[in-house]
Amino acid sequence: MSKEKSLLDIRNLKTYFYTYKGVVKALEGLNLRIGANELLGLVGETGCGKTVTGLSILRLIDSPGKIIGGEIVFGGEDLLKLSENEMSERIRGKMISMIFQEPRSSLNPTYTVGSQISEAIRLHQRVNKREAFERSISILRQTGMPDPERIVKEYPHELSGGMAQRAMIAMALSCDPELLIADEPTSSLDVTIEAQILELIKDLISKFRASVLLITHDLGIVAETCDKVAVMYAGNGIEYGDVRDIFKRHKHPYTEGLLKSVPKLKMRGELYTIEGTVPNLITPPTGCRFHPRCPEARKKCSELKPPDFEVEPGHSVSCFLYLDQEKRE
Amino acid sequence: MNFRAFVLRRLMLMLIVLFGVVTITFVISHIIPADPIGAILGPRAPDELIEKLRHEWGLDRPLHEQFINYVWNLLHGDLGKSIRTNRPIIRDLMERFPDTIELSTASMIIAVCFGIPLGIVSACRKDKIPDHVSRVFSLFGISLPVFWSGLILLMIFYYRLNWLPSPGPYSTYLRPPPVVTGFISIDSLVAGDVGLFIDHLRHMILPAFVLGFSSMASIARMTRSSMLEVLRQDYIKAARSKGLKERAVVFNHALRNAMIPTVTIIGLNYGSLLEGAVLTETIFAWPGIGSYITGAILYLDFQAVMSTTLLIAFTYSLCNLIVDILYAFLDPRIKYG
Amino acid sequence: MEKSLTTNTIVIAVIALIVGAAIGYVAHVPPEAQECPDPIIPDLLTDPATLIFGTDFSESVSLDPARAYEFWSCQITHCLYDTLVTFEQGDVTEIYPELAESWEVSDDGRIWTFYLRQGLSFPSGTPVNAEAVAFSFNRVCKLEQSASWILTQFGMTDGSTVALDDYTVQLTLDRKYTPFLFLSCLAFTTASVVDPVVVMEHEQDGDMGGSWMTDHSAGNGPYILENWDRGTEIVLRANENYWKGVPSLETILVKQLSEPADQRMMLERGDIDIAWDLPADMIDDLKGTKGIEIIEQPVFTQDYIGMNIGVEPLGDERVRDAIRWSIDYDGIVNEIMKGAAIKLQTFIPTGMLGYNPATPYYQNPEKAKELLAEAGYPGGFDIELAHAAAPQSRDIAAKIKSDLAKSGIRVTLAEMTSAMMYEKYRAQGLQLVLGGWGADYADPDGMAKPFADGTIKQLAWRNMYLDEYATNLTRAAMIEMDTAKRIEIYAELTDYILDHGCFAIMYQDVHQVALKTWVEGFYKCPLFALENFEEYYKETIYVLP
Amino acid sequence: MVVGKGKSFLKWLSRWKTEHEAMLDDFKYSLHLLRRSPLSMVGLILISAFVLIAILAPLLTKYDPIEQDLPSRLQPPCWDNPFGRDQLGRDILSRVIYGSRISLRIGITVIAISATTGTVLGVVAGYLGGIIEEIVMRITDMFLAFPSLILAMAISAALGRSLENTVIAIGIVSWPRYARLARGLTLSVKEEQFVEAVRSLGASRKRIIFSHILPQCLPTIIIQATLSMGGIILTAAGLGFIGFGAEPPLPEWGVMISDGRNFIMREWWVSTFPGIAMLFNVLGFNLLGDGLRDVLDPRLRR
Repeated sequence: MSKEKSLLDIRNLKTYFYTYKGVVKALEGLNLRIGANELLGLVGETGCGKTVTGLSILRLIDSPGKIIGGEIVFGGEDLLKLSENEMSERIRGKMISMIFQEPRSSLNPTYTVGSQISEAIRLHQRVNKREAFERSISILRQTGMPDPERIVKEYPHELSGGMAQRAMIAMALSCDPELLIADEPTSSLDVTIEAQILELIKDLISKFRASVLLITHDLGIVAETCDKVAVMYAGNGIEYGDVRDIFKRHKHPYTEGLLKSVPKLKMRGELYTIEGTVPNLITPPTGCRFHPRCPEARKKCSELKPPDFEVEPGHSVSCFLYLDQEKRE
Repeated sequence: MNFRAFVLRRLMLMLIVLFGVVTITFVISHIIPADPIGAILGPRAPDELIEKLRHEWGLDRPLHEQFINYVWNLLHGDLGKSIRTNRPIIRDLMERFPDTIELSTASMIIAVCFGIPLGIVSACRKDKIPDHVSRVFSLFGISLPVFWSGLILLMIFYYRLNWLPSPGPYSTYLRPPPVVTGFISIDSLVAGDVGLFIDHLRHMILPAFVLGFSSMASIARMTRSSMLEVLRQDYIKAARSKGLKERAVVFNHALRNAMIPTVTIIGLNYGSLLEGAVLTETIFAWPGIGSYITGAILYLDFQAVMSTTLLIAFTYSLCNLIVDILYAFLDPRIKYG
Repeated sequence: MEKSLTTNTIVIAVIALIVGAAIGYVAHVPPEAQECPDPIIPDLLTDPATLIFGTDFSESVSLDPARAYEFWSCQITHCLYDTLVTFEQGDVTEIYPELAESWEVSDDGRIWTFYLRQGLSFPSGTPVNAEAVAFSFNRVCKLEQSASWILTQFGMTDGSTVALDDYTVQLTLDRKYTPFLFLSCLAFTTASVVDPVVVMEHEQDGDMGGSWMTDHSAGNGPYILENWDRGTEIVLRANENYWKGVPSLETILVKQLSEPADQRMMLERGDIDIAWDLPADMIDDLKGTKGIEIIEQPVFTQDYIGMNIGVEPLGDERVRDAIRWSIDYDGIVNEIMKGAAIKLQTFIPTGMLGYNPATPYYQNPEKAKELLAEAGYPGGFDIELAHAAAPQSRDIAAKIKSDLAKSGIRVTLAEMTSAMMYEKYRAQGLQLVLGGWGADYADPDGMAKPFADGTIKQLAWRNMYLDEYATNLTRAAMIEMDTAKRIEIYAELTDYILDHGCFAIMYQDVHQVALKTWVEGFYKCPLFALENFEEYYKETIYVLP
Repeated sequence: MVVGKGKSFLKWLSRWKTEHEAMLDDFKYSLHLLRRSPLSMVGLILISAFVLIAILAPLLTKYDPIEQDLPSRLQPPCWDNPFGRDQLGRDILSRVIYGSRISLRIGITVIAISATTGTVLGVVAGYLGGIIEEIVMRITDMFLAFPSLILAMAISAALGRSLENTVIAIGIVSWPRYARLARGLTLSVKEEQFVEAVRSLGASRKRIIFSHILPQCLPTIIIQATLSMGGIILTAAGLGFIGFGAEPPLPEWGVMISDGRNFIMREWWVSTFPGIAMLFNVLGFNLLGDGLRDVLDPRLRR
């Protein structure tokens, strides 16, 4: 898989938040790869740094947060090395765009939907107001928005959550970006809408030939939509691989627990829960951050941080359990 | 409820409030065991005369009667006659009110022009030096007694440097324009006297600044805090993620939303400027209602006091109403109809 | 953060210093170049035909002679109307004819006949004749407004004035009065002669033009009222065919400037020609300023401490004396009033007939204590001193408080708006009062009645002072025809009140006016509001060719 | 002291601590934020300086603030009296120092009057709603629509000039603000779950209002109070200027300034020093209030 060129390559990313209680190490050496036209699901418990990852990619972390190390290589250049100007002119909205959890609150209440979409368009393409407006209508139509001519003239508060999210997607895709970061795009919507939106994202990106980083805590969604999955725990990526690999032949004890704790039909007995609680990221556990909760923890785990082991092509785990396995190969 | 109903309801409430204001003023001004006649005639006048005039002005009648009379006339649009100026109060107010309006409008313009930028600056540079400087600057405005700072400024800019003209609405050697609207600025233009117009504006600078300085602080403060709040919203992040430049984010997306609460403050302040004028007008020899009502209170000219307070209260409530209506236009989420 | 904290502190400290320094500097260095208007700067150019007063006329109510009673309304009225008789050049001991050429009084002194100057007419064309005079006087008596009592006190009523023929008018009084007393009242603005036709044209529901006259003029005086904007100014235009000759000042502007500081700045800057009411200390500063001259004139107003006989222990003469002995008259006159007053302890001021220069009292706490001890108050007593809400009276009251404290009298100050103070005073409801009194007319009777006669509801009465002896003397003086005898009576009366009255008279006001040196012919009349503006003129040396 | 007592006290304290941990943390956090905002620290320093001066006044002054000395009247600043003497020869320094007592007294008493009445009325109105709310709020509107300075003038004209009456006058004009504020807060708090919870537990109205809703409103009320301190002092000064306000010879700054303005052209020190004193006092309160608002405002804190 290392041969196959990757669109985005995050290496050893460190993002800290300097609060008065102490430094919150939200991301501690995160590695992540997204290939072209690939749908990567980023899963993990709330507070494990999924959203921070998304924002870090676009460098939208505002104080007291700060990206203090690592690289985010996108299309061959390190985003962390770009100037604010370059970021906003070349990357944000043009190459990489993002949609958020709360569609309605992420649209400016005082502007019409149309004007907000066309604003995005006019930012990155030299077209006049009218054209931009036309385009925003057409793109809204592509998002399957009923009667876009009317919608463009409406204000966000007049839209339903689903419609608002459609509008957001339209806005995000308006300058056909290469990467779309979708941060919990459906968690605030009804289940029925959820399916539609996910479908929409799926076929839109195939249409626009973009990649997607789908941030979610819902394994179901991942199973349905994603090609690849990265599991995060407490600011680290702990397992990465194809959907099938992760769901069928997952390696990491945490992934194990995560999957077990998803309720299924015809399930006997009570739901499985992972022992202990999510560690506080100001003073995270040494070594493997999961070891205090890990059923198979060993002495070593508490001492040093496990590297990524490629247990099989395109499937890597950071856990000492697989130290030997890799040796064998 | 639709817009019309909303406005009507508000007007109704306004009437109630105004009636309350009149009542309160009446009660307070009649607690004083004295009356204008004695005040105006001073110690030299013989008592018989005072008794006679009291009767003539109906001041010897029982209070409730006087009150009912006043309100009755009020309902017929008659503000009564001022004992002090011996003229219909409406005439006095027509003479004075425009000047006050001119002054407070000018100072509000100043306050807004300074206050909002200051607010923006300190919001965008929160807890950095620019923030501190602009806050200290604007807070100075509400930390000085105007009657003092006014005099000092006069001494510096008029008396010593002679950059700005004397106190008073226009230079002593100029004659006022023929009264059309009562607003000297407008009348002078109507009369085609540009010189006078400019002179009038120059005379307005100092008092307007002194007066406006005081409401500048609250405007800046409100702009700042609402700006800070807005900048934390999702749609600001979204705007950034679109690739908007920071200034574009601030001015196109943040400011507009931040203005909504600021407008309220502006409206409220305008109302309070009218009375802030009381002190400023005295220092700058400005012929507005400020000096008028002060005199009226000192001479216990009840009817004048009541009518003037009524006028001010009315303007104030009107400002509030206008602000609420403005809301509908600024914030699409609010709909009266 | 520590850094920015200190920087902030520094910033503020610096600002403080700047403020202080600026004020100090501005206040210290007198601005240069105000001695004469600089012809280059047109707005400093003085117009020889216009005289600009800076003053506070906000108390003025009406310019109707029947109503005008405050200083500026009387002063303006005096410019708008002529009277039968008048004073000249600020000499108020001598009556001169104005509209009347001559007059005679019947033997019983009740009937006065005036022979009018012929051929005069009002601007409207109405002749100034006996009709007009009769109308004016009867009007005042009928309206019974603020100022009417000046005439009605002589028993004049609506109809007691009749025109015998075109130029002869006859006034009937209720009894005989000493001529100067009556004539000096006729010289007062209340006795102005108004244009009957114009006035009646503007009558509204029987007010005889009252409300119209409030801010319009209908007289044949040297000036005509052009405009009175209560907030800003009174504008007077010269009467083009004034029978004494057209005044040299075409326009007189009286500007409303309640702040003395404003008046002073504008005077020095040349925006006004005369600053009418500056406090003593400002006058003191201005002395010796180039281009500004100070005119000082003792006027017929005096400030006193009234002692209410009805209040324990003021009823005791010794206690009143003790108070007289504890006041530091010199301190007040020389330090606080600083030239705005001269010492006076009797009720007839300098410049008035029968002036009594006696000033026996001075601050002597020991004597005061003795007297208090005799009176049975060795430990002193508590008392309240009422005074008006004005910086000057505030200071004097504070001074008195500390003076009386020296002789063991504990004073609490009660500052009131004049409205409340007068109200209580009229109801005899004050204990000690810091009051002022101004004569309406030049005759000493105008002082004797209030200060000595407890039978009329005036100052003496308000302090519950009733003394038969004093009353009789006052009445005797009022009807005494022989001036020399009157003077004797008043000497006796003033001395009596000085020691036995209910007042501690402190000083006589000196009106100090600051004016540009280019104002000529200015004199200050000692009597209330009788300046003759028509006699002023301006040097024209500063005018551009 | 008795050991047992101390022990029990300590026990109580620790229990209290544990019970109110969240609150304490919140408080600590606020303090931290406050310490991080230099302006409010400056304000705090200014205010505490004035409080200190007010307390130590007798120690700091060489002269009696109301003792007159006409011969040395209007004497310019010198070593002996650094701020000079006023028109009655009183030492301005000591007047300014004692003046800080008066202005603090005015500020505090007024707030005590207006804030308490206003808040209670507002909270009760907001919680009970219905006709009571209507009435209270209409009255509030009336007073708000009133030009406050003019109302204050009228009141003190009616009551006569004295410090107490000034306080009363300003108190009367400044309670409605709190009422409106408190009502608004109450309405929002009322909706929150915990109130519902408490009600469902069957707590009495009185208890809900005073021990659950009121505490929630306090921070904002406190900000308002601090912010209005400056305004109050200025209003008092304004009254003094017009001829009401504290009675002479009390060394009230406003009166000193306005009486001194007749000397401002030459004897500038008479009004300048009280002026500067007032400037800093008011500025102090405004700075602190401004900072507090930043810290306690739930919308702004993070």
